[in-house]
Amino acid sequence: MPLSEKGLVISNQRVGRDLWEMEFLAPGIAAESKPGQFVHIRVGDDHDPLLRRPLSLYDIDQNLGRITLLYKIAGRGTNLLSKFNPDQLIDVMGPLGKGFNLLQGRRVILVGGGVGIAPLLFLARELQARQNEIAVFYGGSSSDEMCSPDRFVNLGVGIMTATMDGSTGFKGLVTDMMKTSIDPLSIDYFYTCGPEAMMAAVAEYAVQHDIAGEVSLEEYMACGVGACLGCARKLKVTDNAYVKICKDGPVFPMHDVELR
Amino acid sequence: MPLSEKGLVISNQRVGRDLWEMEFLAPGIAAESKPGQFVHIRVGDDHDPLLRRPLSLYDIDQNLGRITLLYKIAGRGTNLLSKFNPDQLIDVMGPLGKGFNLLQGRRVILVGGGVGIAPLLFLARELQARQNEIAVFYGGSSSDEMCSPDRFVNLGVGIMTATMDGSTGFKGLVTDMMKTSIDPLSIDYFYTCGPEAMMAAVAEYAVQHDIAGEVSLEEYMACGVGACLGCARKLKVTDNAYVKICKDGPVFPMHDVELR
Amino acid sequence: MTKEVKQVLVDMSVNLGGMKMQNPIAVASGTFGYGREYQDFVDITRIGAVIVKGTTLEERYGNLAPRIYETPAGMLNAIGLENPGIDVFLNDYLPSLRQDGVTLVANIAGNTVDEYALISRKIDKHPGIAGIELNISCPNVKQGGMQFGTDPELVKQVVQAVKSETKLPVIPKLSPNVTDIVSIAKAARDGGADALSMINTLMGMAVDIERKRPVLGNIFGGLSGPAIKPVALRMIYQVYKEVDLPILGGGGIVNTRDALEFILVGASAVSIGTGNFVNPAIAEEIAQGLENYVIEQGLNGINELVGAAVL
Amino acid sequence: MTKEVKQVLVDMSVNLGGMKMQNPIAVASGTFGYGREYQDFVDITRIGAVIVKGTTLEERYGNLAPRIYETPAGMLNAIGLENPGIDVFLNDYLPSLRQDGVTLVANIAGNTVDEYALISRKIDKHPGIAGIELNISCPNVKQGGMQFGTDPELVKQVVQAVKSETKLPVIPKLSPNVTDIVSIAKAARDGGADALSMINTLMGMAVDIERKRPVLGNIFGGLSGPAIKPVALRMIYQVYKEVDLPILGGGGIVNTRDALEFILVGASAVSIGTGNFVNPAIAEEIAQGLENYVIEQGLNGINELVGAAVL
Ligand SMILES: Cc1cc2nc3c(=O)[nH]c(=O)nc-3n(C[C@H](O)[C@H](O)[C@H](O)COP(=O)(O)OP(=O)(O)OC[C@H]3O[C@@H](n4cnc5c(N)ncnc54)[C@H](O)[C@@H]3O)c2cc1C
Ligand SMILES: Cc1cc2nc3c(=O)[nH]c(=O)nc-3n(C[C@H](O)[C@H](O)[C@H](O)COP(=O)(O)OP(=O)(O)OC[C@H]3O[C@@H](n4cnc5c(N)ncnc54)[C@H](O)[C@@H]3O)c2cc1C
Ligand SMILES: Cc1cc2nc3c(=O)[nH]c(=O)nc-3n(C[C@H](O)[C@H](O)[C@H](O)COP(=O)(O)O)c2cc1C
Ligand SMILES: Cc1cc2nc3c(=O)[nH]c(=O)nc-3n(C[C@H](O)[C@H](O)[C@H](O)COP(=O)(O)O)c2cc1C
Ligand code: FES
Ligand code: FES
Repeated sequence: MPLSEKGLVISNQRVGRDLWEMEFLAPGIAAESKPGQFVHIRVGDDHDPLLRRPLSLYDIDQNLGRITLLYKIAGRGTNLLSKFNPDQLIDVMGPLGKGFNLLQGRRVILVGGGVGIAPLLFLARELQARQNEIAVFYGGSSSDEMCSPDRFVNLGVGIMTATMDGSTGFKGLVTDMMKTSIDPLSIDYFYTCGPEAMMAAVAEYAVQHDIAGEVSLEEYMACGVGACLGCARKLKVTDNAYVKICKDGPVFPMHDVELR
Repeated sequence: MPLSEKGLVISNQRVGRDLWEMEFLAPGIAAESKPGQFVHIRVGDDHDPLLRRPLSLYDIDQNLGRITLLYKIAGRGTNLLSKFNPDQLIDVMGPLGKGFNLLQGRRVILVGGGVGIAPLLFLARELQARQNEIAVFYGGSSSDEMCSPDRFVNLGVGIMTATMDGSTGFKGLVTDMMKTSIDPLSIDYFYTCGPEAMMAAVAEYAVQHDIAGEVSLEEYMACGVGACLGCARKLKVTDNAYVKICKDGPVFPMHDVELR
Repeated sequence: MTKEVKQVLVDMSVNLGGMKMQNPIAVASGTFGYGREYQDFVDITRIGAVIVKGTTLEERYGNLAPRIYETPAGMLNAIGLENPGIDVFLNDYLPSLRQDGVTLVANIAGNTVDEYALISRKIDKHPGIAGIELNISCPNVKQGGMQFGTDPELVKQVVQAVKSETKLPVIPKLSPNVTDIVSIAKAARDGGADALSMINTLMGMAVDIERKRPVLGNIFGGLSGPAIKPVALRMIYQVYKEVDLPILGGGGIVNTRDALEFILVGASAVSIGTGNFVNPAIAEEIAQGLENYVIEQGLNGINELVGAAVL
Repeated sequence: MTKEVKQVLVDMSVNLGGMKMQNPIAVASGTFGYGREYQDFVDITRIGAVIVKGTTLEERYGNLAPRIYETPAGMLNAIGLENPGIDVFLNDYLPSLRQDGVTLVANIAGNTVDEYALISRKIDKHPGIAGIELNISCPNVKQGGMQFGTDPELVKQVVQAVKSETKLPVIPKLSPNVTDIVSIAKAARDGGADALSMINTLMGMAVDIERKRPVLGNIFGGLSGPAIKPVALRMIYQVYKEVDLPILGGGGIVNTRDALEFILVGASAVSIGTGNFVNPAIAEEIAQGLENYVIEQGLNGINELVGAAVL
């Protein structure tokens, strides 16, 4: 059951050019959290900006009741978030939405682009605990806009990096790197989060090789709980009706989604 | 000439229950400043709160280009002000308005109530430099809501304190203390700033004893420069027309003003 | 203890044109789903009334995305009345909602006067609805919606038609996008309205500079949130002075002080919309905040405050 | 150097219904005094047009204080058209203002159609005014003001009457407090308007909870600032599609991006009001910001952007 909690900020620091990491204690939310779900955060007390901001669960330590977020400063809301200091309280709703399907004992590929890597760390942790074989592909425009792969490495998960400018890892699209690095016959499932063009490339590859998977989508949100019907999106399978990203997603079966 | 300047915050600290003191460097504004004038401050980057907040010049060090403010947390704007940290920049317009008339070699009384003490420190400094004999009367509800009289004492100016709860100094109204402490025949001029009821008591006393003086008024402000006609007030002498507190004041001849 | 005793003495209940509310706080249509969506965050049995999402005769899919966008101290929405249709609502959603003992208000929209009447007749036959809010002010649909709310003659007709189909309190929800809100309110009264709900959203838009096109799929959307509070207060003040009907006031309420402003200009009860998105427990908190205020002020009930600031 | 060269190539000038502006930025009436008040903070010769405080036939003292109040992302004002009267303005204020070479626009308000005409005749006789903005939308005065702006027939009459007295560009300023802004705009066009200015403030109010009475001395005031931007954009979009007149757009502009939004929905030039209070150098900064944008986008002039987001 989701809840509303005042999280206690433990740390909030820059980990890349516009990339920040925040840790806070929110045991109630942490206890309920599953990979792919998100929290909905109030970034200020005033009326401008007004709405909460949705952020994925980057990592969870359920023992400590600790939630870690990875966020990119995209505008005023995330900028305000970066101003939070340790020991401040932060108003958080969560966990919201439906998370990833957690397979057991399979060979899975995780593809993250930019800050879309965020939900994949917690996912990797939980997949690891379920005896899956995991390979992570992480792409970005440049190394200074990416977080360190250490957290994945520390999990014991293989991670390969691609950048458009070649500043680290493979030079080019992460999906191109992935295609040359994996044997489709050995893959059971894809999980992907990032720019839709990237996810579309993953999906295309998956279709070609008849592999299933899941994508995590974004839409502008108000309520985050399915009450406002704001975060609407059409799926291939739903004809004229719209799903709600916040409640029916943000994770959807890869082949149900028309990626743009 | 007033100007707009990015001040560099040097310090910003609590000096009473809801009372704060901020020091910042703004040499251009400091160089032009006269007692009784004010600065108009942008307290945040967002649109809420939207308008600047007017604050009196509490003290000025023209050599260092340093401005000191004394402010009470009255609402969201002043609350945001209290969040400024040293080394941050602060957007300041000033000095605005007309200040106090600076007499020379007279015997003058300064009466401040609550945070209305703010403009009287810089005033005392300048009056001191002009060989006036100065006595300051400072009233408040309770000692924990008042700043320390040290800054006046350090100037070599006599200051007497009154509180409604008797927590420091005389117990009761500052104006009652004043009346029993001074010989009206020996007084040339009054300067006062504080709640209007207090200033009205000073004015009444001044009228009785045929002594002139000046009061500093407040009104809700938008522009601070006479452009919006928002901070309007009727004077006794202006019939139907309104003066503008920001431009024609905030300091007015005591006997021109209908205090409420 | 003392507080406990005092609480018994103050009367927070409201009779809004025949509709009983345990306290003056309603959650606004379209911002609280069908009452279930927020149940993990707020005790819905402590809310004076839950006004459900606008419902039409047939199912509607709503507008293309993006449907919402943040603006300074406000937001735009162009949901387009996505809803499953009145029959599904009454047959599938209502039964379980009734069990909670929540005061449920339907919010209905039609393409024609007859549709409003027909939907109302269906509602009237089902127990469990405490009142009908007539959405004659939705700026986000092509047909019907706002056009009804801007023409006094149509307003009167719609209200009359609905009144003839139901004994439930009928509460037209007025559009602020009009020159003369008082004439619209009077038309609603003349049609037999039991109370007035005001205001719905102001019609607005936003532009995506990068793509050089309107942000919203629907181009225009309804502006809600704190930004519109001054307009809402003004219209309620005007109507309270001229029209003798209880008012359900709202538009930008996000705290107890805001709610008090509305009550002081003449609202008998208030509705909270966008505020739910900011703080999901807001309805409960403001209900409590108002109660505390009434106690502190030594009043007998909230009703004593209604219109107290109207000169 | 490069920038210097490029600047020569882009054309930031605007012809607003016959009124030449060096760039598309005007400062809005009532927010910039008579042009002098802000001169220490901004280079007024770099502003496209300075629209001076609303002027009436006779001197007006204005409304009782409080006259202004802050609201979420906006402010209310009820100045009540305090001004020295048209003769004092023309004889005492204007001569020194002319010398700066600033494009000065008069903003006038009358109690009757004849007063509008009379004031315009006086202005027409004095050199130094580049255009006349007709304030038919002031919500803060008892007589005249907004009531002119909400009735298409009156709008047409006022514009016609003024046009017959002057050869200066005549720019009626429309009130947003109407059901159908397009019909008002058409009436202004039919009366012979050279351009349209939109929008004036939305009518609103605020309540002082402690004193249980309206905050403003005048009870109601005009809402301005970022809060109203979505409404302003929507109305300009609607009018741009239907009425073939250049538009001076404004309402809540506080940065270059805001100004671009207005231009993209059809404003040929923009006016900045409340934004001056927040940042006194805003007009100059946005003029520069737009120029930079035009250069970055590789356009020849600002005019290419006008209406580009209108579908
Ligand atoms: C389910 C979900 C999970 C997300 N997880 C992460 C994450 O882990 N890390 C991360 O950095 N970002 C994440 N995002 C995106 C993040 O929510 C936006 O970047 C953030 O809300 C931008 O707010 P802002 O005020 O900084 O920017 P704004 O100035 O508001 O806008 C900047 C850009 O962000 C977009 N945006 C603004 N608000 C939202 C919103 N509520 N939903 C979606 N997009 C928005 C705008 O369209 C605009 O393009 C997630 C979004 C969703 C929907
Ligand atoms: C010329 C002048 C000099 C001043 N000097 C000082 C000073 O040295 N120290 C100090 O603590 N205070 C001073 N004030 C008062 C100070 O400006 C207000 O307390 C402050 O603006 C409140 O802002 P807020 O957002 O914290 O409160 P809000 O939440 O906005 O309001 C709290 C209270 O302050 C009043 N207020 C809000 N804005 C203004 C405004 N722009 N002008 C006047 N009153 C306002 C409101 O009416 C309300 O009663 C001065 C005011 C003026 C006009
Ligand atoms: C996302 C959203 C959806 C809405 N849907 C409806 C609706 O279906 N029917 C209706 O009458 N009003 C609808 N409204 C208007 C609200 O009920 C309310 O009148 C308006 O938002 C103003 O109040 P607020 O500022 O508290 O949000 C909707 C508002 C929002 C924000
Ligand atoms: C303090 C104040 C005074 C105003 N006075 C006038 C006026 O005299 N005549 C007029 O046509 N508009 C007047 N306006 C309206 C502005 O010119 C402008 O149209 C409005 O504020 C919306 O723009 P903004 O949001 O940029 O402020 C006034 C606005 C303010 C805030
Ligand atoms: S954000 Fe409200 S339904 Fe998804
Ligand atoms: S605050 Fe604008 S005239 Fe004084």
